[in-house]
Amino acid sequence: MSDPALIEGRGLGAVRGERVLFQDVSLAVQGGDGMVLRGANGSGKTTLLRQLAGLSEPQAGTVQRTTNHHWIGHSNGLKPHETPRSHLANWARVWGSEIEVEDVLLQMQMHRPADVPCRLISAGQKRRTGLGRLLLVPRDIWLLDEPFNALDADGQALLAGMIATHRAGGGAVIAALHGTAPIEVSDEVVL
Amino acid sequence: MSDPALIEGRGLGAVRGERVLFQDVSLAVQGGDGMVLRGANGSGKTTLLRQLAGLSEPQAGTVQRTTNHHWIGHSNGLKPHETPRSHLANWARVWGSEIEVEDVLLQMQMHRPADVPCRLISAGQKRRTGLGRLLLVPRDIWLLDEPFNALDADGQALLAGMIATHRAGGGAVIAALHGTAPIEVSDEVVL
Amino acid sequence: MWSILANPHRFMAFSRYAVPVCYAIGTALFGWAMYQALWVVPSDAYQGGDIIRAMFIHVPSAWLCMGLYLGLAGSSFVWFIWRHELADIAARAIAPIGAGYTALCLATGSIWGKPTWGTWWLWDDARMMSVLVLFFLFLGYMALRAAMETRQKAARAGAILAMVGAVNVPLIKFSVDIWSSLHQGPSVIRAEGPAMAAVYLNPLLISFLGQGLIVAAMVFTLMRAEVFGQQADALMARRLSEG
Amino acid sequence: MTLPSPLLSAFRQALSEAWAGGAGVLLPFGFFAGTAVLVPFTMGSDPDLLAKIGPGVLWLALALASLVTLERVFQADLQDGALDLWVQEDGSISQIAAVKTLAHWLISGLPLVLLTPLLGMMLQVPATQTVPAMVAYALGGLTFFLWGGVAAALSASVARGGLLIALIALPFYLPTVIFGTLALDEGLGGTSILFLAASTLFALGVAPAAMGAALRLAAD
Amino acid sequence: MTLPSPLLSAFRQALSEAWAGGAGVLLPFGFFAGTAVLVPFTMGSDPDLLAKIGPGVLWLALALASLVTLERVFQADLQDGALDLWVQEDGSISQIAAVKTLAHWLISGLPLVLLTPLLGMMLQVPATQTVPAMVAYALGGLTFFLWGGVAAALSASVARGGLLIALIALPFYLPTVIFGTLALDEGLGGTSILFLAASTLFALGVAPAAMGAALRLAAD
Ligand code: HEM
Ligand SMILES: Nc1ncnc2c1ncn2[C@@H]1O[C@H](COP(=O)(O)OP(=O)(O)OP(=O)(O)O)[C@@H](O)[C@H]1O
Ligand SMILES: Nc1ncnc2c1ncn2[C@@H]1O[C@H](COP(=O)(O)OP(=O)(O)OP(=O)(O)O)[C@@H](O)[C@H]1O
Ligand SMILES: [Mg+2]
Ligand SMILES: [Mg+2]
Repeated sequence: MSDPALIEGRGLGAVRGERVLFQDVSLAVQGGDGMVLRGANGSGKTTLLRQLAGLSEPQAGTVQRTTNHHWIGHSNGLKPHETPRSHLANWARVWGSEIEVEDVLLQMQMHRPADVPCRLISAGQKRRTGLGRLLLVPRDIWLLDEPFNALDADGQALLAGMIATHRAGGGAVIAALHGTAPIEVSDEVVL
Repeated sequence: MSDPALIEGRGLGAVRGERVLFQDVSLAVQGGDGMVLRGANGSGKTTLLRQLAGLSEPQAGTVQRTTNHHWIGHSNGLKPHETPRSHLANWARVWGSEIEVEDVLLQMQMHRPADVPCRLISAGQKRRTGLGRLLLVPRDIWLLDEPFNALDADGQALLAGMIATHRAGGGAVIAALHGTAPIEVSDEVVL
Repeated sequence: MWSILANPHRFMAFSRYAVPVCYAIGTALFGWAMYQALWVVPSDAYQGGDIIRAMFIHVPSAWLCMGLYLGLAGSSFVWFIWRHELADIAARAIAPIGAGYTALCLATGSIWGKPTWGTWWLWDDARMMSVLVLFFLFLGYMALRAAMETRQKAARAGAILAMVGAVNVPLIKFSVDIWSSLHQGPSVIRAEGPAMAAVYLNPLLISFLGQGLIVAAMVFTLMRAEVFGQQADALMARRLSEG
Repeated sequence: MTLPSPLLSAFRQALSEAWAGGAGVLLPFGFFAGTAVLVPFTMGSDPDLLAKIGPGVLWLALALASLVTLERVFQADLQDGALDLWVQEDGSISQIAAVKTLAHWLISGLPLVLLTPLLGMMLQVPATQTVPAMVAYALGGLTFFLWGGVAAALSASVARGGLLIALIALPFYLPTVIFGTLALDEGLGGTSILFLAASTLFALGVAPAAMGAALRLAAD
Repeated sequence: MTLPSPLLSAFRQALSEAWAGGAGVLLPFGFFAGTAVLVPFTMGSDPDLLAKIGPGVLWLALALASLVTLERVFQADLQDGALDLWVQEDGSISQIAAVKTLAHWLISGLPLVLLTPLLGMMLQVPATQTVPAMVAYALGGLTFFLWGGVAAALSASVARGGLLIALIALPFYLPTVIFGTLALDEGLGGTSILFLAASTLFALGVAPAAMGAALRLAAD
């Protein structure tokens, strides 16, 4: 192994109810990698991603992360009363980001509904707002759970572009996906 | 016009905030039709569908439905404590359905997690449970808002098959979709 | 001793014999104490006549319910730090028994209180209130565990609650004590030594010992049932995964 | 009484929802514990005083239970999309709302009523008042839930409008509280209990329609 | 005091959240209206009686406000995915929970304290008790919110565990209620207010860690 892995899982396992969802899953991701998690509905992609993110305790195995990561889950983490602008501005402050929120809104094409409370914006607009967090601070690892859901064609191209740029800059992506991946896949884990 | 339309909207319009989302949208759907609503994120597909379903009052225009309809929105209508089985059984009772819930669960391939509370099942399993309602009672109109979201390849094929059968039996579908439609499109409305 | 018992197999081997032995000795001691209490000990006019006989259940149950909470908090701590499966099993077994004993203490106390103080219940009595609160701690602990999805989560949630509760118990006790009290002060466990006639003291201590052994036996029984249950689950899971 | 099947199902679903929430079993305990511990400490344990405030404490508890419970129910229905499904059951959303209210009252209100004798003992309510008290609490509680449901439905689309609800519901609670308190004194032979029953009937007649309209608005 | 930026942001966000919820402006009003209307009707308007129960009613209101508020906050954080984001801010989830609790206390607890003179007038609390009462309610309310936060965090992953929360939180509220009630009688010179302050400090020390652990569990 030349590079040390940015994130590495060894012998991961998950049990839900009486059922073993997966076991003995090992994976490692280096800078530039784009790993895709595949599997049928309910096969455990979300569960595995949450273990990698440290959100869930693995029932077996260990996870090692060398750097910080971004997390985009099935839900976007938006409060009903927040606006896209206030959401991004808040997380920019939390992470001590220097970036202009205005730029992020523009890049995500969310400048028009930027001041509409999130309970009123459309599903795709919610997703774009959540994805906007990826641009606030550079973090090497992106953990994305079905990130292309609810996006229109433009939005999918936009996200694919963001991922490509991120990987070109030495970042890594692990994404759970259904269907054809709009990104270049370097590695696949099938659950 | 030979057949009377199952559902017909005339001169529909929606205003949100200061903005006109769409105006003068007229559409009519006959038995066997599969109409697809297209448009960028936030263009008003969900809004239009809700007007057609009678969930939202149109700011302009009128909607006429000749028969009953099924509604599948962005959220699936599941309670956290319900199980897929109890959810379907409940709506079967509400609608006076004769069908066996067990069969619906099998058809949606939800028999395995049928007794796990909905807050614990995966995103795709939630969607399959919601879609299962379509099979409980036959209704001529299906209004579907991005119904393929969160489904795996099998699930998408399954839904496409359900839609095809429904249309073959004289039903109509109006669906908001992004990307390539996995169904045969008879008519398209672009917002 | 605990490090030996931390191994489930050794625990099972040990408790297999310990349970019947504890039951036997405990019942014998408790039986003797009850015989003394009901037929031998003279009635005490000052403490409400024959009702003083309730003391031989009331006081041991009071001590035991406090002891059981300490046990609960202790095993929760062990589980939280070292994740010894058996510590969680112990905590889980202690809770219902603790709640039961707390209820017993409350019940015997109020039965005793009716003739002596003329009321079943006193709102501003410090002891009564702190025992009631202990009862709620046990109930809350059990309700919380019951509400969680998985055993692992129930254990984590329960441990957090039991530990925080343990830190808070002295504060509760202290606050309640400065409030006011009708209940008599300690007359057995105190710095100057017991201030109680031997006719009362001996059966009381024996009753405590006997009930303590019975409680231990009950806890072990519940723990054994749990270990068996888990072994059965594991077996079932293996069968399922094999086909 | 044979309910049409959608109503019966709504009822069953609401029952299981209320039960699964844990509120069913725990509300009486929680409330019991709450009064048992907090009231005497904060207000003193003088039996005369307790006898005076006891019935009032129970009214407050019922009022709170009704407000807190229904707010959550409708808010949750709105967020998880279940409201959309119910609203489309043509014309019957009012009845469905009524039936759901009833179910939640059964689970969260009635147990308090059933515990009245026990609480009454603790709070020194005279034994002769127990039966009239239970009737009054049962009727009054149901009325609270109905009006509370209207307020909850009205503010369902406002993010966490809990206190808006309290403000809207309060005026409606007032007649119930007045008749209920009087009924406790007068007993079952008095006229107040009739007025109380009348106010319950009135609520049963008016509240469901209002709830239905408010829920339609919330779904829009 | 300069807070590190994540904490400050969590604080600002929680403030705006509490405010947007409407609870901020309305809680004192709602409560004010509620007590003003319900208490005299149900418990009588005898000034002596009101003077006795007035402080107790305020304690109860603070206790309820703390329970209801924080339950929603954590439950909502869990459902909309915001909890996932906070849990990953390494190691600081305890501090963030503490800061959020503080913000919600500021918005939902403190206004009640500030209204004390007015409510006290209505409930016949003697004027000399006003200042000690305000201090006691401020300290006591904060303690309520801290322990209530632990209970709420513990039951956040349970569907609508509102009453579980009440059951869990009660024992922890007891010392505060006792010291607080005593402090009202003794005034600022007494020792009880010191004990009350000590119990608040104690809660500040212990509760955040417990909340953090419980929230991590809820996210799992
Ligand atoms: C529900 C009501 C009561 C409760 C909750 C209660 C609780 C307790 C507790 C917790 C203890 C152990 C205290 C310690 O060792 O520090 C205790 C001891 C004792 N109680 Fe009670 N009690 C109640 C009623 C009564 C009554 C009515 C009497 C008799 C008048 C009584 C007589 C005693 C005696 C003699 C002791 C032993 C004290 C000692 O030697 O430490 N209790 N009770
Ligand atoms: N208590 C439980 N008992 C049984 N099964 C459970 C329990 N909790 C969770 N599960 C199962 O665990 C699995 C969790 O899967 P997960 O959410 O990780 O799937 P996923 O691969 O992300 O699916 P999707 O593509 O639908 O998002 C589901 O199959 C669910 O039914
Ligand atoms: N109060 C408001 N002020 C301004 N704009 C609003 C307001 N309420 C809603 N909107 C806008 O109305 C639109 C609603 O769109 P709708 O949800 O119908 O979109 P959609 O076509 O379904 O999009 P998606 O593909 O993302 O699901 C959004 O663009 C939203 O920003
Ligand atoms: Mg998933
Ligand atoms: Mg949409």
